Amino acid sequence: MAARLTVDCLGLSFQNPVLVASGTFGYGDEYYDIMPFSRLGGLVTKTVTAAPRQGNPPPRVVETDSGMLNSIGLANVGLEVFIREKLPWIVQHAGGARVVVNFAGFSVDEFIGVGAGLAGCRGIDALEVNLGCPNVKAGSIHFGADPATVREVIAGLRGEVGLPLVAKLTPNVADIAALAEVAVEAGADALSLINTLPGMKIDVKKRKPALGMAFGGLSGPALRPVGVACVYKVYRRLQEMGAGVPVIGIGGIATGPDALEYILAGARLVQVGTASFVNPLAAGQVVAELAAWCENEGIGDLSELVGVAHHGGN
Amino acid sequence: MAARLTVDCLGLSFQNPVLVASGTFGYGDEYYDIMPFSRLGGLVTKTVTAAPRQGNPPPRVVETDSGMLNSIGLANVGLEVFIREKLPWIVQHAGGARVVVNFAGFSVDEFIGVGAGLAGCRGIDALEVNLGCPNVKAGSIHFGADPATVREVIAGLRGEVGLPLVAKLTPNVADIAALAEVAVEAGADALSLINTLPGMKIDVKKRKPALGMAFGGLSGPALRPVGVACVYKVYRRLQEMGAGVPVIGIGGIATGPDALEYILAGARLVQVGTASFVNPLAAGQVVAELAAWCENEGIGDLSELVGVAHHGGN
Amino acid sequence: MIPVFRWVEVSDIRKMARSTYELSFPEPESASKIGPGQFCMVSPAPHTSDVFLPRPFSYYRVDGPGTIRILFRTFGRATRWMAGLAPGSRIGVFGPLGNTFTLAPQARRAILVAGGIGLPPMAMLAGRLDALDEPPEIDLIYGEQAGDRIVDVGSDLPGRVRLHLCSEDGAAGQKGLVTGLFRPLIAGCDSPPAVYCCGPGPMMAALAGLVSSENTALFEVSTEENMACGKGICKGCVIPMTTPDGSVSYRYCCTDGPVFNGFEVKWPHA
Amino acid sequence: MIPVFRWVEVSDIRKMARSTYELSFPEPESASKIGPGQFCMVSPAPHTSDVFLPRPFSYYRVDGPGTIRILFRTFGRATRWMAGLAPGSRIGVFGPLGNTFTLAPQARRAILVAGGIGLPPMAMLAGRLDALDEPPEIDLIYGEQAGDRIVDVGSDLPGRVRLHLCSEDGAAGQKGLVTGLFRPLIAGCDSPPAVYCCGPGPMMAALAGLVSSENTALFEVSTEENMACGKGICKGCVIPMTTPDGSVSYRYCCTDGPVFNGFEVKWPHA
Ligand SMILES: Cc1cc2nc3c(=O)[nH]c(=O)nc-3n(C[C@H](O)[C@H](O)[C@H](O)COP(=O)(O)OP(=O)(O)OC[C@H]3O[C@@H](n4cnc5c(N)ncnc54)[C@H](O)[C@@H]3O)c2cc1C
Ligand SMILES: Cc1cc2nc3c(=O)[nH]c(=O)nc-3n(C[C@H](O)[C@H](O)[C@H](O)COP(=O)(O)OP(=O)(O)OC[C@H]3O[C@@H](n4cnc5c(N)ncnc54)[C@H](O)[C@@H]3O)c2cc1C
Ligand SMILES: Cc1cc2nc3c(=O)[nH]c(=O)nc-3n(C[C@H](O)[C@H](O)[C@H](O)COP(=O)(O)O)c2cc1C
Ligand SMILES: Cc1cc2nc3c(=O)[nH]c(=O)nc-3n(C[C@H](O)[C@H](O)[C@H](O)COP(=O)(O)O)c2cc1C
Ligand code: FES
Ligand code: FES
Repeated sequence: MAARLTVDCLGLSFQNPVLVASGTFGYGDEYYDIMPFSRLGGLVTKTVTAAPRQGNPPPRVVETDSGMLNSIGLANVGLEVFIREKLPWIVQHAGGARVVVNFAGFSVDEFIGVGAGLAGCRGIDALEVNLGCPNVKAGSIHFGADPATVREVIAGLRGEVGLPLVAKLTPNVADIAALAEVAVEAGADALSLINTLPGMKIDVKKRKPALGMAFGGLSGPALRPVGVACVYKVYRRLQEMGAGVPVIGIGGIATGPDALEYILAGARLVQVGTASFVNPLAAGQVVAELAAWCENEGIGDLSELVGVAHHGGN
Repeated sequence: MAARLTVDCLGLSFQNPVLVASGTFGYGDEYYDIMPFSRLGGLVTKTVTAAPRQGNPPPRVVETDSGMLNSIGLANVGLEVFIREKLPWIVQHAGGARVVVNFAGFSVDEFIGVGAGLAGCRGIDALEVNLGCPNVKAGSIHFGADPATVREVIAGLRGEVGLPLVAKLTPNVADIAALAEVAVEAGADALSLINTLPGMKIDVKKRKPALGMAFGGLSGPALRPVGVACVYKVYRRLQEMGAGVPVIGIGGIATGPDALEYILAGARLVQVGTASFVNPLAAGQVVAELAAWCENEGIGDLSELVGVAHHGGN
Repeated sequence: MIPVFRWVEVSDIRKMARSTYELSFPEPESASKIGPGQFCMVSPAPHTSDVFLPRPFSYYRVDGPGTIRILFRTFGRATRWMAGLAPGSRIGVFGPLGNTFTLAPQARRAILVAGGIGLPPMAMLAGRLDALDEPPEIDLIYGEQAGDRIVDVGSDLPGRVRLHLCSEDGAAGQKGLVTGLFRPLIAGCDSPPAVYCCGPGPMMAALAGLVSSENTALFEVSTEENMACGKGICKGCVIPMTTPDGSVSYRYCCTDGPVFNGFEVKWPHA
Repeated sequence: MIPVFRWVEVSDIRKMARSTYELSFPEPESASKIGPGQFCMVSPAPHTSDVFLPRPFSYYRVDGPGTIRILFRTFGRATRWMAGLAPGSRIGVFGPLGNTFTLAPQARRAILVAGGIGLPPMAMLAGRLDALDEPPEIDLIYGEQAGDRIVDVGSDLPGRVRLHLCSEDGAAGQKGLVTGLFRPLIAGCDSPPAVYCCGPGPMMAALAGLVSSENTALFEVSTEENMACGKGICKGCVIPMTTPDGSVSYRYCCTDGPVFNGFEVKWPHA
């Protein structure tokens, strides 16, 4: 008997738990002929900001051990063009997949403005708030690492936006569970964990940073242990709080077992990011491997596995 | 002409900049016949605590992508046995290498007590204060992630201990430069960056965490971009403060070019950790590769390269 | 045509010059539709290497029924891994990607300038230009730093293509830089030729200094930037372009390029 | 003897049973000094695999002048990588590590129990016991879950060793568990035999339930735990031991073991 992969989350039904992560699948059209996102649980779009952005000087990407660094600088077409030119195509081609629009601002007001602008658009299933872009700062720490800012952004959006709100957090904090608590109290309907971790590579030949902006965000399998730990911690805290808020697991997922690590740690949904660059078919393969694994292990409903690692471990 | 690898640091002369990291070279005797630490810049001992410790339940180590997780739980022989049985052997066999003793406590008082106990011992060149063991907590965040605690520990030790004091910081904070600043203001003579990052692996077959304690510390090449970024950030902050305090780079160093990344980012010394498990000769090879690289590039004195990446990059 | 990602088995690998290898693999469907200038992303099969990201390589030759050849030089982790491949090794190939050189310029003459491992797209372009109904006269200038790096490309080029070799150490061809060979060639043209170029940034920048809209009918270059996706998604591979008002304008090497109008590229971008 | 780390070339690799391979490599200096129960850490040469940590493998055979053979079964990343090795592949080998089984027990009979891939140290031990001046009578019980996993170890064992095979699916040897074969054997002993064992934790725990200081002269087991260093440094590989007062006491698999007094191990530790 084939396992049920359908997941209920955010008051929506996802045909499977595998989404593609923001910034790693564009607007869905680039890979569509190769890997239609309509087969997936959903598409999370590249972060959209109020104004179009050119992004940072090159080089913007570089390989590291089992990972990569990026300093894209939120290059995107801007809210207006996104709504006019990109969103309609996505909605039309979504099929059974959910459309999650990821966005950011450079101030609390901008966050709320962009969120409100998106809230009125047809076809968006949920909004993901990018609180963790390592290239945007608020004083000396990152914008999204400051609990007060996170509270303000989420509470402000909650007041303006009826759509399900997913807070995507940065792992670059001492206590991610505390940050998650703040986001949930402020009204987030789900938490996406994790965004990239600040990193740097030095080009030894040139004796300077390999990236044009020096710092970049680390992603890929190297990051997976950090992501799994964050999901596990936050899931536990949410259980303690009695909050039924779901967690979305992100970071270094390239195979079915990788996704299962997150699901067992407490994620209801997962997102595949960097792996799509290595193999554009990766997200579809994760779905297939999850299905095969469940069948093999006699799991009737994948959702049964969410958080199961908390009962065996400690 | 062979390059000069000698480095002056902490008022001491190191015969080369390559040390072996705490917990990854034991007390020097285990690998001595294979890789005598006397050829290295120095040996940093396994963390010593006041009482002997058995450590955590197994499994304690597991591989991850380009890295590993450990939850050893500071297993060690305890201060008394260390001083009586381990230290004399180390001092006797050090040759030209510097002896750095790493220690920790489970309270501010214990830190100071152990530091004071070590301060009276013959043959110790410097003390490294382990502020970042991810398996020891202070409330909900890690002991060493709290600036007030770091200040108390370092200032307290400073009052008791004449030896050079190296503060080894955890990267699991929102702003490592701020933490570094606190440690320097409190009297640290150098900063070791970085300790491991909290991580987790789930054993998918068993549906529970792969480690007995669930969480572990991530080390190895996967971590290198995080370590290099921390060293770069802290070096820059120290320059801005006008503090001449040196930085010791740690995290994922396995080759000469890996070490150069840290040196170019601002490290005066480096430590090789996990790489010794993969190849016990690794630390010696890093020294040889640094020498060869300098000769190839016409560098007369390796120290010239410290922080050079700050002038090319930004 | 729509790019395809597939796992293929290496059919052949051979050393062509110092640090330089030719790698062949099957590409059943698309081979005949690949244009000069296009590239593919090559990634290792899982667990066979510690290379993580795929790397871009220009197509070098497209043989008969669907064999592709690329030519590469060892620099770092990925190309060293590739040099160790053997017939039968599995690799991932994603392609064809990117745009192509303009094939039918209104020019009676074409000068192709290849610097180092910039050779592959220039060699393929020479063949395609020569196969046009009304082919231009074709000169291919090809230079290397060291003579022992020169690949014997001549035997594979159409007979009409004039090959001019140079090396900085003088060990093969004329001693000197490609720009040294280029100057007399362009000076000797009756009408403005089409100029195509692929090579290291500083070389292309130097060449850009020798051409103008007066002496050249067309100036196209193939650019390079670090890539992750190869498909316009990661937004990683920007090439700065000149703008009338001097502001920064980026285009993407993988989808807007790799071939750009050389007059529009901001030199040196590397 | 002092362990050595060196890069060696695989001399041979062959499949011995389902998922089970024998890997041979040269070990010029130390081969003859290796004791039964000792192990080596095997790591990939840089850039040839995505395996990171080395993995422990018991020595299986030490041939004539310095060839080592290990026997391994594929489970995860490292053993799958090893299964793809070919003669000439470079691997890192660090050994010999760990302690050895006690070779001269005051027992006239020795019963060796191997479960699954626990076979290698038992096979080597059988040979060493047989080569003693006054060898005991030797029985080797060897069981697998599935018959198609049984390695043909018999042809390589000294003629005097009695081999008893079993498999849970009954496809080879007697149908059942090693404990099923062990019971009658120990019951039939005139004097307490030396019992040696290597296999999965639950199997060893079950065996531990059948032996006592009355019916057994010696009970030694080879344990397993995740390792990083293999040399007592990382403090990773602890095996919990029983203590009189019931408190936890850890010993290190890599340096205190892998061979322990089976009466002292806290079962099941896995
Ligand atoms: C569109 C496109 C087409 C390409 N076509 C080819 C081709 O046909 N054949 C080919 O050999 N290469 C080609 N390249 C370059 C090739 O992608 C790189 O050489 C490769 O990514 C290097 O990977 P690596 O891991 O070996 O080196 P890395 O570790 O990524 O780099 C090692 C060092 O070498 C330097 N480096 C890398 N590539 C080059 C280079 N090409 N020239 C000078 N220095 C370099 C880097 O800056 C770095 O310092 C192409 C690149 C692009 C963007
Ligand atoms: C002292 C010692 C000697 C050993 N000798 C041998 C030997 O001679 N031959 C041999 O094949 N192996 C031997 N092993 C076990 C061997 O080290 C492991 O099989 C190997 O580390 C697995 O690595 P992997 O990357 O393939 O699997 P991993 O990815 O590390 O593990 C994959 C999964 O398989 C499970 N697993 C791993 N090993 C085993 C096992 N042995 N039995 C059951 N499940 C397992 C793990 O729990 C995990 O769930 C020995 C281990 C020790 C400690
Ligand atoms: C090139 C690149 C661009 C990214 N852009 C965004 C972005 O615009 N918004 C965002 O929230 N996350 C962005 N991310 C982060 C990913 O969505 C994801 O959180 C992170 O990469 C970890 O997952 P992975 O290891 O599977 O890639 C980007 C990641 C990469 C590699
Ligand atoms: C098995 C293991 C044990 C460690 N024990 C200690 C320790 O006792 N004290 C300490 O300060 N750091 C300890 N560390 C951290 C290392 O010293 C080092 O900071 C970290 O591993 C990063 O460096 P690497 O990537 O080169 O290993 C340990 C690391 C490992 C892998
Ligand atoms: S390589 Fe990803 S956008 Fe060009
Ligand atoms: S494997 Fe490191 S102590 Fe045993």
